[in-house]
Amino acid sequence: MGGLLSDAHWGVLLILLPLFGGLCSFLWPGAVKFIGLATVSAVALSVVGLGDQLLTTGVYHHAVGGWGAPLGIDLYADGLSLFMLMVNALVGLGVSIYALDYFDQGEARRFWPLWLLLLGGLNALFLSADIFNLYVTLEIVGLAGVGLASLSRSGAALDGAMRYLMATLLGSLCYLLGVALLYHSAGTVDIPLLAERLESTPPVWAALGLICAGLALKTALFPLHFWLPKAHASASAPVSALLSALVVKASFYILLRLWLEIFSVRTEGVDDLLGALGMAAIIWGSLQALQQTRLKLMIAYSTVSQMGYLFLVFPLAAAGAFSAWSAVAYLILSHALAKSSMFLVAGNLMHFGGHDRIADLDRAVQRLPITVGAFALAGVSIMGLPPSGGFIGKWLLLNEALNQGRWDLVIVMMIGGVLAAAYIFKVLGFAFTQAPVTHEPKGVPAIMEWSALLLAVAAIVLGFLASPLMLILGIGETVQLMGAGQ
Amino acid sequence: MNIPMIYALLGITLFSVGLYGLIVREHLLRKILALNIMGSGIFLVLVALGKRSVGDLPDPVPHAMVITGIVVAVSATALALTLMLKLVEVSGSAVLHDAPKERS
Amino acid sequence: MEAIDIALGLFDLLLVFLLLWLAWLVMSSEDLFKAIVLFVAFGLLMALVWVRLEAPDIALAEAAIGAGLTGALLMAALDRLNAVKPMPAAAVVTSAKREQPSLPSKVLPLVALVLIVLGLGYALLSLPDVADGLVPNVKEQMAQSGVKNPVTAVLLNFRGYDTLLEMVVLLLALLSVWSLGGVRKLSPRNTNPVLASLCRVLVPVLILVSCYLLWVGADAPGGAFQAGSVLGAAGVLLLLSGWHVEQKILLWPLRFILVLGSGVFIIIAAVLFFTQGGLLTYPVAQAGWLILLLESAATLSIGATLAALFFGGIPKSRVDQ
Amino acid sequence: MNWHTWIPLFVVVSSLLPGLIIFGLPEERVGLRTILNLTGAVIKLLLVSWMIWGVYQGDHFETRVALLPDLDLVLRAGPLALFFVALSTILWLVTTIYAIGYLEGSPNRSRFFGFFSLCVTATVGVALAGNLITFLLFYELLTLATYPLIVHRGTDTARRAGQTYLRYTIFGGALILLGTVWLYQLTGTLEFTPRGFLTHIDPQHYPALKIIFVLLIAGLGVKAALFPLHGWLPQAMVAPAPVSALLHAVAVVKAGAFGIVRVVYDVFGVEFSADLGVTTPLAWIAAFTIIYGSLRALFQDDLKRRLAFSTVSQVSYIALGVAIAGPIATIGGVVHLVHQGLMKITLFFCAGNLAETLGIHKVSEMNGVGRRMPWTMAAFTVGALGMIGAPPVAGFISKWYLGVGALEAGQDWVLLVLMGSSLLNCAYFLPILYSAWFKPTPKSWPEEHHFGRQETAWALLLPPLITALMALAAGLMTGLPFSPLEWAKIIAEREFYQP
Repeated sequence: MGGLLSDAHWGVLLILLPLFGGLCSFLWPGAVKFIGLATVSAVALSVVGLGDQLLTTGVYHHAVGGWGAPLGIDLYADGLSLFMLMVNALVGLGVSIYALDYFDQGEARRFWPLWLLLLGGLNALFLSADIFNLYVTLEIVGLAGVGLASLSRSGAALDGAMRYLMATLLGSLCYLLGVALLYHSAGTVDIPLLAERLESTPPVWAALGLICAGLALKTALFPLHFWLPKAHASASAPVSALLSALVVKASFYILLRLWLEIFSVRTEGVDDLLGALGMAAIIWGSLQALQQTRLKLMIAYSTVSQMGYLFLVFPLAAAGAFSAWSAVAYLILSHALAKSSMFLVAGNLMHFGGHDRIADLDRAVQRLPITVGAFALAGVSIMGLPPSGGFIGKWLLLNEALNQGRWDLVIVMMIGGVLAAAYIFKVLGFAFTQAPVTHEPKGVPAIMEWSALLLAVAAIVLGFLASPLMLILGIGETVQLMGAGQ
Repeated sequence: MNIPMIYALLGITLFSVGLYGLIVREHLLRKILALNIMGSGIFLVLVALGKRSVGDLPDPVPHAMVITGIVVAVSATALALTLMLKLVEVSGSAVLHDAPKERS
Repeated sequence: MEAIDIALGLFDLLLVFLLLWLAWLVMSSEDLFKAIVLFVAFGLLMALVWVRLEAPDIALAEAAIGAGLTGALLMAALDRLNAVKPMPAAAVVTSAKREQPSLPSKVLPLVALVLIVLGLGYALLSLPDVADGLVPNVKEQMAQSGVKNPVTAVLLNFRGYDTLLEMVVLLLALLSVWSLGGVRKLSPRNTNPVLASLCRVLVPVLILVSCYLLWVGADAPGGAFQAGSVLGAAGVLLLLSGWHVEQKILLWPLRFILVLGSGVFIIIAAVLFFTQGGLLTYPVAQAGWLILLLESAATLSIGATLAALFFGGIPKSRVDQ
Repeated sequence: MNWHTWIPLFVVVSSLLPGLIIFGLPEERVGLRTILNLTGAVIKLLLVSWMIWGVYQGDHFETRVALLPDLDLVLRAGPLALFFVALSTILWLVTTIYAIGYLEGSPNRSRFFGFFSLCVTATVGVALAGNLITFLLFYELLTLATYPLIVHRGTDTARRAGQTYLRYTIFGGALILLGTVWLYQLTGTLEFTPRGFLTHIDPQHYPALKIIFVLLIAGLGVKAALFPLHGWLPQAMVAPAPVSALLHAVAVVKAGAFGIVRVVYDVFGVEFSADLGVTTPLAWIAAFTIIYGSLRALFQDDLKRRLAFSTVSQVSYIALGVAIAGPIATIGGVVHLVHQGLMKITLFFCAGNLAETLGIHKVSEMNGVGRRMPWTMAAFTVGALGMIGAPPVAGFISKWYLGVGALEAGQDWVLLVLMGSSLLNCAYFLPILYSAWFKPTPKSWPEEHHFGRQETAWALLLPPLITALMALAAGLMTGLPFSPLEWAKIIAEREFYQP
């Protein structure tokens, strides 16, 4: 509560700016691109501001309306929240720049308001300390996601969006019932207060099950991933990038946050179940990715597999909380950058050749070297090869797994890396082939090529920024609140 | 067992019936109905359990949450219905084909 | 007293069984039209339940939105669905026939259903019988809230931030619907003269009711959502009666009204943030009229949005070609 | 600011930067590309010379950057590192000249030279790596940088060869990663230390250490083409000749062999490895690979494939020398790192010349080629004789020290392996030399190109001559202060005799 009047509240700006920008872009369709880019840039600057603030003053707390929990809603930001906001800002900026040239005028007018409101919802989500408020932000994210997924209005996109809508609504409802049970068990929806008050009772267990199931469905954890490939693969490229990089991470973040703050001490078996499903996701997703003949489907299945890595945090968090979740946070950031880059690359290739059949990518290397380079660099991070953010995350996670003697996790992670290499190099191999040109290629605007490359380069550069980023992740009391470890 | 608890139990039963319908029925309109029934069930749980307070006033916080929830539900329903109509227009079917419902 | 309690108890039980039965029918009946009608009935009974649970605010919202608007949306959707498909009845029946599941896939979900009910039921029953929730906190702060209706206080003050985001959800639903492009117009049989003349009477009444609900919300059941949904219902009636909206209204003014609710909310939040140092921190003296201002804007937006959602497609305007 | 802390980084950057710029150059900027390439190579050579001189004087060169809170990226110029760096720098310069000549007029040269530079960057990084994680980083980078070179031609065979190469190397990389993490778990450090950093470890971890050793050696063995992990190497022959030269002599294969040296000496330590009992199996595998590779080479008609199997055989000399675990054998193994490089690159340059000038790809087409291309074949002869181990070419020195070292370590069976291998070397090289010099010239060559008065282009002819002369020099002038042998002795001394 301290410093209510003293500090700059970058956190509040992070929520209000994109929402306001979204409304403005809806009111002035002629200026969507300008409004959009200005808003996203301002959000990125605010994230920097928030980071600076957190590094100097520690955790950010803001009681909305001045009421404070339990009656009011609290905003809260620590290292983990900041990290997720950084993901938003970085990926958001990259994809926004790409979108400038990707959409025609009509699509741009529909894209920008939805995307800016999505950004506002995501920022609000990462800043919230209130599980009911999180529900509302989840709905913003979900509905905006569906709107974006159906943006191209093609049959496949509508089908994918419909599956996504069903899954996301069901997930939200399960989560909401869990929230209801928690509220009536503890008389509060504030996360820190819940952590203090909750005991291991049947309703809490039921809530845990419902919340885990609902959020796992939204995060597309195997075997609840069935909706993801179609939804992510059939959307427009920038949308796929946003969905895969940001939207699935949002629900995972909530799960992780609740786990660390509330559930971790009372979960025999559930952690191992989530871990086992994560392992299954890694293997299954990779194998599916390997079998795909369409690039975008392959990338989407790769997301299924990569989300699996994140769930390995749960079996590890009990014994080594910070080292486990910081590794996963690193994976989230690097996967977001790399995966968004990959979808943008897919967009470029489709724009260029009119299709995304992997076996027909002939001469892509010669004709779109920057795009293929972006794919390769992003691939390095996805495979977890050094030097890349993906490697650092995997290294940290492997370390923790070995530390706890979890050989099952270690082996699955190794296999996952090898399989990822297999599906990524399958694409690259075909990109080098020299079949005769069969169609009239369409030029790809430079902005679209370079924004994809920049995102991929960022994923690589992450490999060298571990020390400062770990410092950022360490901000806050997540560990202390849990009262475990450290 | 008191009356509010009976309503709360009704709530979870409605939630489950809706879930059942969502999984078993294929027509999208039916799935949308199912989601709405699930939502009503959850709202019931929220409000009914809020009547356990000793005083004269039932807990107003769940009431506010439910009003929020109802608005969210109608928004989502409207979007789902439009999406369904567009899908039918394009594909001619109000059923998601080869829907992998075995895992829902 | 005793007798009334018993009668009410029996009434409660009757309601419970009716609701269960209706829910089951909505899920299981083969005819979609029937399912929708039953669903509307379900919504009306739910409104009764809310009254029984001393939640009149929700009862109003449920009656207007849950039963009324959702029902209208569903009906309109079915109407359009049938218009798309040449033989709707046959199609529905065939799709029902195709659903012939094998025995295990029929039984397994049922078993799961029973298990979930039992599990969650056990969880509910092990909750303590008495819990105050946030009642004491609300009571303690009511004086500072600027209104007398506790639900309104929670919605617009204590948890006003939720409501801000919720307005965004509503707008997002509309943006997504518009983004999908137009849907087929309702078939002309809906525009009959009886309805039109009925509208001429009903719409002004509804608008009055809406204003009343908005005003009274500060002290008694009612408020922006109920008022907005009544306003939305008026809009739906107008649309059903074949009301043609002026082209120029559809450009700026409509969009302006649609974002008014969330826009005013955000602007007030920002202004309060910079003057009071807190997001949505109302000065106690000004809380009352600030809430009324927010509610008025929200009512207009909710009404317009709900009507627009019912309309479905994006109104033809030059902006979006 | 101390220059010594930055020079190792500059050595890496001196090829990375030109490489990155070259990627962006348009295809037709041949002149600028050549200047960039050569400038980078010369600067690197100068920097390396400086470091060699400095290390000789007892200076320390170390770049250290934090990678993780408790783990650094370290580039350090020790004697062993410089040994390998010097080899790759010199051979890079030569190979660049050769590649410029070889690829003249072919498409996608910017891409080629870009990856070529990245490849050398990775090799130099592997050499200078001061701990296991830095090593791993550059080792994987090497995998990624060589892949585009192997598939450069874009044919289906090239694509398949690339896939095979990746299948092996990615798998190998995963093994090394696993071994590295595990080691880090047990010890909390990965810093290369003379005589290893494991001596103080609790004996209860010895079984785990054995598995880690197997993981690391297996991972490195992929690139070093240890049997049975050598399968990718002959297939990778589809790549252009300079790439083969680079793969076999400088970069990939050598990185694997060098890694084995590092792991045995600076991670486990020779004595500790011997105590663990892991060196003897390694010696057996190496010995088997030597014989196996030679036997396979005997039956290849395709010249490059024959050379490839010869590489499989020859590189294992290095592993063998290390695994014998004695000081003199160490000298033999380590010095072979350089000697094999010089000789094998000569042979591949020559094979490339034959293919480019006369369209000769097979051994059976080489009749009388010595008369048509005397200079090329002279260089080839030097390389081949060196491989056999005939004095005074450098290969003799390696085999001599290996043999003496084996006797000193009491592993007499190694002599049999060496003799058997030399005989086999004779059997697959001498017939080539015979037919090239003494058989009559055919009426026409498969596909002849003319290059003025010379037998072939200058850029193609000079590099093999230079490397052949160097191979001779390395065998003749072993007593000079900076000869490979002297340097290898310093390395062995450090490992065995220093307190």
